Amino acid sequence: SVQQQMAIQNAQEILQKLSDKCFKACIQKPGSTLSSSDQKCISQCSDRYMDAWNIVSRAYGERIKREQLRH
Amino acid sequence: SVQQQMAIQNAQEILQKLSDKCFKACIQKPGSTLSSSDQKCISQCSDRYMDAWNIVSRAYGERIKREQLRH
Amino acid sequence: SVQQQMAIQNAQEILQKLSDKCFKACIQKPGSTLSSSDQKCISQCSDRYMDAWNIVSRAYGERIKREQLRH
Amino acid sequence: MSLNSLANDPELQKFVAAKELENQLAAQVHHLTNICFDKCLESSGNVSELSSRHTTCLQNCVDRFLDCTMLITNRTIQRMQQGR
Amino acid sequence: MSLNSLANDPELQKFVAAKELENQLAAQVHHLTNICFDKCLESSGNVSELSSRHTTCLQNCVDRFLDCTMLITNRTIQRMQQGR
Amino acid sequence: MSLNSLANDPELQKFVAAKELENQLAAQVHHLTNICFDKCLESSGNVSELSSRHTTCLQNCVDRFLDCTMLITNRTIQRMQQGR
Repeated sequence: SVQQQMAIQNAQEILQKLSDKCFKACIQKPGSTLSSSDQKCISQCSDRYMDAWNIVSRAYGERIKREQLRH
Repeated sequence: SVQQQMAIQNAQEILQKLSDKCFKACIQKPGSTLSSSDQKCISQCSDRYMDAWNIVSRAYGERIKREQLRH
Repeated sequence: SVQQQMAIQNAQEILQKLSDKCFKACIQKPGSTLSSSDQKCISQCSDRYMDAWNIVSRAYGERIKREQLRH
Repeated sequence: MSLNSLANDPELQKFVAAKELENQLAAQVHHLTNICFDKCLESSGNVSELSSRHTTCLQNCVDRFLDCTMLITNRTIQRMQQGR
Repeated sequence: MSLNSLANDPELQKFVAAKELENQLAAQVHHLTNICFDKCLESSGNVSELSSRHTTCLQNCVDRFLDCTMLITNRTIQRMQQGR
Repeated sequence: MSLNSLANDPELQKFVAAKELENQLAAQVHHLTNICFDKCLESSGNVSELSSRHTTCLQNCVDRFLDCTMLITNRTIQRMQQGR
């Protein structure tokens, strides 16, 4: 369905941004494997990004509601 | 009209770039309001960006004309 | 043909990225001409970027093959 | 149903407009998260859990960014009307 | 008029090509402003008015960026022809 | 051939899917080059030729970036299934 396709596209876009951000933040010199500390850093980075996404999404929704009430 | 739609899209793109640039430049730690110095910084930043846009737009147009004369 | 159009689009995208990257890296204060050292820096920067593009392209192809064998 | 009459179908138009709005809102959330993550979390390195300070910063960041956009939009409209 | 004959209408094609060119030019101006604003103004912090030095820097920035693009384009074409 | 039957033509669909895949792969190569060039070459300033160290760094960069993407994708799917 269109709905599903959009959800997938949406998820792909978050994953792309997450990879970029967390790779840049966690991998200074790319070696021959991801060390366990690299993996920990990436996992934390991506968890925090998803947390941030949820908070931002809620705050944005609330702002839109407030603006609609004002007009 | 198509013309108007393009002008609007054009304006939206400038506004988006402006918000990104001036927010990053002026707001270090987002607080509970925009202080008057934040507002002043944002206003100056956006005025200078629009000035720059006009100068760049003119310089680009002149360059294109010069290139066309050369060929 | 579609194939050609894609190759052209592909080349344009590389050229765009290259210009951005090498201009930012090589031109600190834009003067009234490109000095010969500016030109040397830009040429080197763009050669290295094309080298990198070839290496990345090959490494990515190999990774995809490895992943396909695993599944 | 022909292509033409399909394109003019009011139900379809409403559906497409709603989808586009949804897309725009999702794109804006991506954009805001990207900016506010950098403003509020980047400098604090590896963060094992969001503190209330991070949360407040993220919420303020969304509101201040939208204030900033509104300020700039109004200012730009003014400038245009003055024909500068 | 059918879709097919509409798509082959030379007037429409000219109109679409002109619009596309306009779009490309506008996109290029955005891009150049973005780059040249950072090169010429960023480091000078809050600027209450553009000085002639800023203006010259912006104008040079546009020309040098386009020189840079032409240099790279020519070099890349050469490399491709040498089959490297 | 009508538009409708054309859109359902399996040969055309295969062709379009192959083209789209090609586009996606090319876009991914651009993206990886952009990231890995910065990681592996930026800090070394003007480089007159790629050393074997640069080459190894670029190759590792591609593999580690893809590892990183897979790690994050799996983690995100887990999080979603836990309904967090």
